[in-house]
Amino acid sequence: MTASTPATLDVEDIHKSFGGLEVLKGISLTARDGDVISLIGSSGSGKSTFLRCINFLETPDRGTVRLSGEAVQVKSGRKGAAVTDERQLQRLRAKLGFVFQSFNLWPHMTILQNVIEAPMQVKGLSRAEATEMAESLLAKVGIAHKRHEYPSHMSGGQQQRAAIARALAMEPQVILFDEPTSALDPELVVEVLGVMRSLAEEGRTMLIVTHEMGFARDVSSQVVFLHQGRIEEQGAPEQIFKDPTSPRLRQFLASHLH
Amino acid sequence: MTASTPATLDVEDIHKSFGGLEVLKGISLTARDGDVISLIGSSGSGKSTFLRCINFLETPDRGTVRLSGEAVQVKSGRKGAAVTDERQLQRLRAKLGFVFQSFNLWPHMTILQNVIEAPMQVKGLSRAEATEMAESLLAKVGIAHKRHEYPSHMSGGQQQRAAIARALAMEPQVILFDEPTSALDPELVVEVLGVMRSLAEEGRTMLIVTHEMGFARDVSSQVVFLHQGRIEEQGAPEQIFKDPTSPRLRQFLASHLH
Amino acid sequence: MDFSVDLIWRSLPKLLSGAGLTAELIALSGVIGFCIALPMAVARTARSRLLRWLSGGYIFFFRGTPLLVQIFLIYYGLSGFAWVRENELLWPILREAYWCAIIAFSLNTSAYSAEIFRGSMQAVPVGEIEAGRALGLSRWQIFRRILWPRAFRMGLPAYGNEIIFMIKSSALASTITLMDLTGVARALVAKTYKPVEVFLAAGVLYLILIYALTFALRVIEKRWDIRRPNPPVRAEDAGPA
Amino acid sequence: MDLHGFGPLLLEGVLVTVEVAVTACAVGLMLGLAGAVAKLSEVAALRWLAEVYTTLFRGLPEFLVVLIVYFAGAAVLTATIGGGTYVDVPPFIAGSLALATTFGAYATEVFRGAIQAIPQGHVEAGLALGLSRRKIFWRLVMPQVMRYALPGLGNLFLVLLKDTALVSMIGVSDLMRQADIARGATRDTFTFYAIAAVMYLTLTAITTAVLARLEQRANRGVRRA
Amino acid sequence: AEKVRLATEGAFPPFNTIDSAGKPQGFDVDIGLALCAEMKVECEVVTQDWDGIIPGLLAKKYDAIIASMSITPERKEAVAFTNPYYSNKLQFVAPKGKDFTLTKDGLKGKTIGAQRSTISASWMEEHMPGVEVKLYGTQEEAFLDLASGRLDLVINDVYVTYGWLNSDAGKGFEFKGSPVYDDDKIGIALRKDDTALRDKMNAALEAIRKNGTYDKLNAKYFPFSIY
Ligand SMILES: Nc1ncnc2c1ncn2[C@@H]1O[C@H](COP(=O)(O)OP(=O)(O)OP(=O)(O)O)[C@@H](O)[C@H]1O
Ligand SMILES: Nc1ncnc2c1ncn2[C@@H]1O[C@H](COP(=O)(O)OP(=O)(O)OP(=O)(O)O)[C@@H](O)[C@H]1O
Ligand SMILES: [Mg+2]
Ligand SMILES: [Mg+2]
Repeated sequence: MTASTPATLDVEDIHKSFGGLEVLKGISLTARDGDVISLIGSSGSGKSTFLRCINFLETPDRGTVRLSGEAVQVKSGRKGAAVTDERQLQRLRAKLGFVFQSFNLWPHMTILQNVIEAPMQVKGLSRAEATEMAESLLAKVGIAHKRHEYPSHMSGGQQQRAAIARALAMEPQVILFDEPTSALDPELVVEVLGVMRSLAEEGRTMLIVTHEMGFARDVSSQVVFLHQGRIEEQGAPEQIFKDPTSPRLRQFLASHLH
Repeated sequence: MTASTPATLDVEDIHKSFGGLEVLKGISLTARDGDVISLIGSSGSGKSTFLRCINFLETPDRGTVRLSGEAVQVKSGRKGAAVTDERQLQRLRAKLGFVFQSFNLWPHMTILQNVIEAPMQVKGLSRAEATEMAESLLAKVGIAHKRHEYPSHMSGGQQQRAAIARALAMEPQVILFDEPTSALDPELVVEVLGVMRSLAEEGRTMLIVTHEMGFARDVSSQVVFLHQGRIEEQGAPEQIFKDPTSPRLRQFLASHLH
Repeated sequence: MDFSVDLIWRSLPKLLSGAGLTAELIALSGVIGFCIALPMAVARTARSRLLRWLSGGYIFFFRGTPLLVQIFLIYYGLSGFAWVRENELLWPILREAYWCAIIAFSLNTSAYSAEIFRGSMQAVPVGEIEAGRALGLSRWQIFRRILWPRAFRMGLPAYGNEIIFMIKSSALASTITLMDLTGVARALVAKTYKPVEVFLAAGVLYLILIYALTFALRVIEKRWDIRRPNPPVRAEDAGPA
Repeated sequence: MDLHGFGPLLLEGVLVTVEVAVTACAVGLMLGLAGAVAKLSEVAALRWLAEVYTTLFRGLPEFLVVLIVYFAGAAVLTATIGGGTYVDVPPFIAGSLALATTFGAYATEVFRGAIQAIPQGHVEAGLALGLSRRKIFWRLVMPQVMRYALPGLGNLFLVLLKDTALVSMIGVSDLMRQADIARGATRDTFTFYAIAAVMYLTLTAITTAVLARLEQRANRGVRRA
Repeated sequence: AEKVRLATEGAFPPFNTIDSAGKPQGFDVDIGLALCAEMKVECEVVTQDWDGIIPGLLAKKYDAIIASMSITPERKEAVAFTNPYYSNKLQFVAPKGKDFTLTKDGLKGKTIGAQRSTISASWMEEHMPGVEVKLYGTQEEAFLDLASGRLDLVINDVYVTYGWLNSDAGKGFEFKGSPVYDDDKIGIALRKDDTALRDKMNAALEAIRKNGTYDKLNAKYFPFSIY
């Protein structure tokens, strides 16, 4: 997290509107190798939209996303912005892991198949290679014994851990998490947070949207507070949680810490 | 709540099993005129089943339900217990209001039509009489202006208040509530609890399954704690909440009061 | 073969008279079919195993065989039995191709409709039924005022499709001498030897008939849409037809 | 029962009926899939084309479609690809094609609904992993489409099975026509139509059983409510 | 040489039927095959619904129709015919013991059956307008309805009716009156531009008349000459 580390992910001045509603009003963020950045903010502040703009699940209206120096090419058309080079985008996405709130495992494939799909199809790994890697990842997140189950036969926490393994299988440079625990029952939250914590300790670069303030405080190298489509405050977790400057952030923390 | 008041609702030794699972293991309860009894207990303890047995939405395997001294006739058959006199049951049900967790308003009728349906069909009131009464009830629960709306256009809290008006329109001797607020967003809970509170103050006889401990403490004349199909403890709210005897109840309260 | 647009125009008046008979056949068998479908659907969900079994068999037969076979069985098949021809009640009806078509269409559509209504009755949330029970409504009142009106509205789109299917299959009436739209078209082909033109013209009329019905159904569905903001009609007259 | 030696003929008819149904179904599935993709396409012309197709063929009696394809098909083919020589459309092909066209129009709607029923998140998960749109369609969407579409397609197939009776009008020797021939030769109307009915019922029952198996397979990994 | 495809209907015994092996049979078919043998061309006989039989010829589904088709001015507008290969009459048939006045007025209120697109049907339309005629896809169906009592009379080719009267089903029925039309010439229909085939067929017909083949076939079906 020193200035000398090259910026792994560099997001600059992202704008995004839906219809008339301007959801993101210019957001910039830099994540260096090993950074764990937590995004917090009240519902509707644009956290998910920002995350989805980073890997172009939403195309930003304006702004650049650069991964290891390479920027995604965007042109503005009549119907809004569009990506010019679909292949370049696929290549970038392959390097950006994404973990969804609702897991989004593919229900017609077993857990193992879910995990090996992208390495085989995108990276061209052989089935044996992909399976070997997948099994070690599944072991790591603690569900190796479930690899031949279908997602619907697993608990939410297990499904989310499988989704994390699926993202890891692409050996991404940065992993984006969008409220990975908020669809889970309280008991199951713990297991997923545990997996994420160990990823952070390994030194993975992560961007996490979360409502779990305790987790954000413990794990992050940096906390970003979004408010109405802008970064309202940003800093080290000690500063953000102990000594917030903005009255908005203070109010937000008051209602989220008990 | 003195012993001299006649028992309005008298439930004796209710047993109920589903398949092999014995959900109710002999529950007895007496509600006198003006009693407000809260039923609390953890999930799966049989609260809903007990309430549904009282008005025979589930037929109890054993036990009697007496309303103002009249008992529902049940015979045991090959396929389990069955009510012998369908008409007597209808008559009793008409005197027992029931408010569901999920409102169960009829979506093809306006709110007014929902409320006047049973008084017209069961009690034989004229449309004009029923409408007059319905309008005053809807005013009482604060949704008179919504009477020509369909349920799907109203918020959950408004729907639940309409459901309460629908139950009240039959002028029931006892009203049974099954977690009437647990399907509502936190802001909406308040409106429904408000309506229920004013009913309690009017001196209505009510039996309430609820997870709202604060409300139970304020409103009830008696609190019953169910555990694994049995009454584990029962008493005045002060005693139950301040000075619980059973360790089970103590544990339950610890996790439900914050 | 050269294509004659002129012929299409000249055939239209005759085809229109055939379309009249087609409409009549559908209307009548639609009503009769509906009246059979309702008790059939109820019987499918009845407690009595015998009722369930009987209605199940009925539905299986009429959904499992081609309408063409059913028409021939009723029209040519039954008339092959002397006792049918000698029966003073049956024969006056069964000797008429018109009534045979009505019977075949009614039975056929009733089987399909019964399945639709059974499905939509089972889709009514059980809580709405329980709410009725808890208020002391009788089983019949619950059926008439809650279960059926709800089920009918839910089943309406599928039922509308069924009526459209019926319009299309009514073309088979022409196989038993009826001069419906297709019957007239076939007679015209017999004179002109120009099947493409005549059948195209008939096809256009079928399309018009079907889209008129589709439009009417949309209007009804809208009228009954329980999500609409403010009812333009008082809902007590929105019961099933 | 005395079949006057027409038993084998009827069985042959059953075979033809199945052949027509399977051919029409196979072609119709392709038409339906193409139609659904067109309907969901970003190209307005494709959407419009698919709309005209479904509107037309869901509104025309199958009966007329069969006759029109049979009579107009050869003329159109001769005029377009024949280059002067006559191109015939054999009855079997014309009949199967006509039924396939109708089947395809309905299948278009079934497929469209099924594709739209798949949670967008499953597609997004694929995108996020860098899978191409083609791969997402064939490997993630299609396998699930079958699960959502099978009940609807099953119904269509049952309807198709019975509509095959219509090809008897253009001289295809299917079950219905064989029953007709046998009836004509033996003058035993009721027996032969009743036998035909039983055979159609048997086909329906077999189809239903096969469909149940297929649905079970398509639903592997999915918990049932 | 090229294969010639002959179409017949298959529901018009004894002229054309389909046997239990699914093969077309009958007088028409036999004549057709005899002609082909005489012309030394390979032939194939296909069956086709009566309603579509002329459209099918025009659409080149086959090259000739040999299906007891009457030569009429209306048909001549659409197709060409060979010389007649047999002659026919039209006659009413009805249950034994019932009497009818076979005139336009006498048949008012009666129901007459005829096969659609036949000379019988057009004769009724021309000579007895206003009498109710029911049209059937096949002659068989018209007879079925006569037997069931839905029809009072059927008008049809005499030889076919003759065959039916001699079968079990036709017991109890008889011809009524005398033939109403006796100049019904039956020919083979061809496309108008196909003159070569027509000339060959006419020559072949001439030949089998002369060499006795025709008479043999005639005798196989009828004890009297139908030429
Ligand atoms: N596809 C869309 N179309 C229209 N509006 C959208 C769309 N996606 C998001 N929005 C709107 O953008 C705003 C920000 O949404 P976003 O999901 O980014 O918020 P969030 O911070 O993730 O909230 P939460 O904590 O509830 O997930 C909201 O007002 C939302 O309604
Ligand atoms: N119709 C039924 N068939 C089978 N089991 C049932 C049925 N209804 C309830 N049960 C079972 O009976 C037990 C008690 O259920 P009940 O709904 O009465 O609990 P509860 O106390 O109301 O719980 P909650 O607070 O979650 O509503 C549960 O284990 C439940 O699974
Ligand atoms: Mg979000
Ligand atoms: Mg409950």
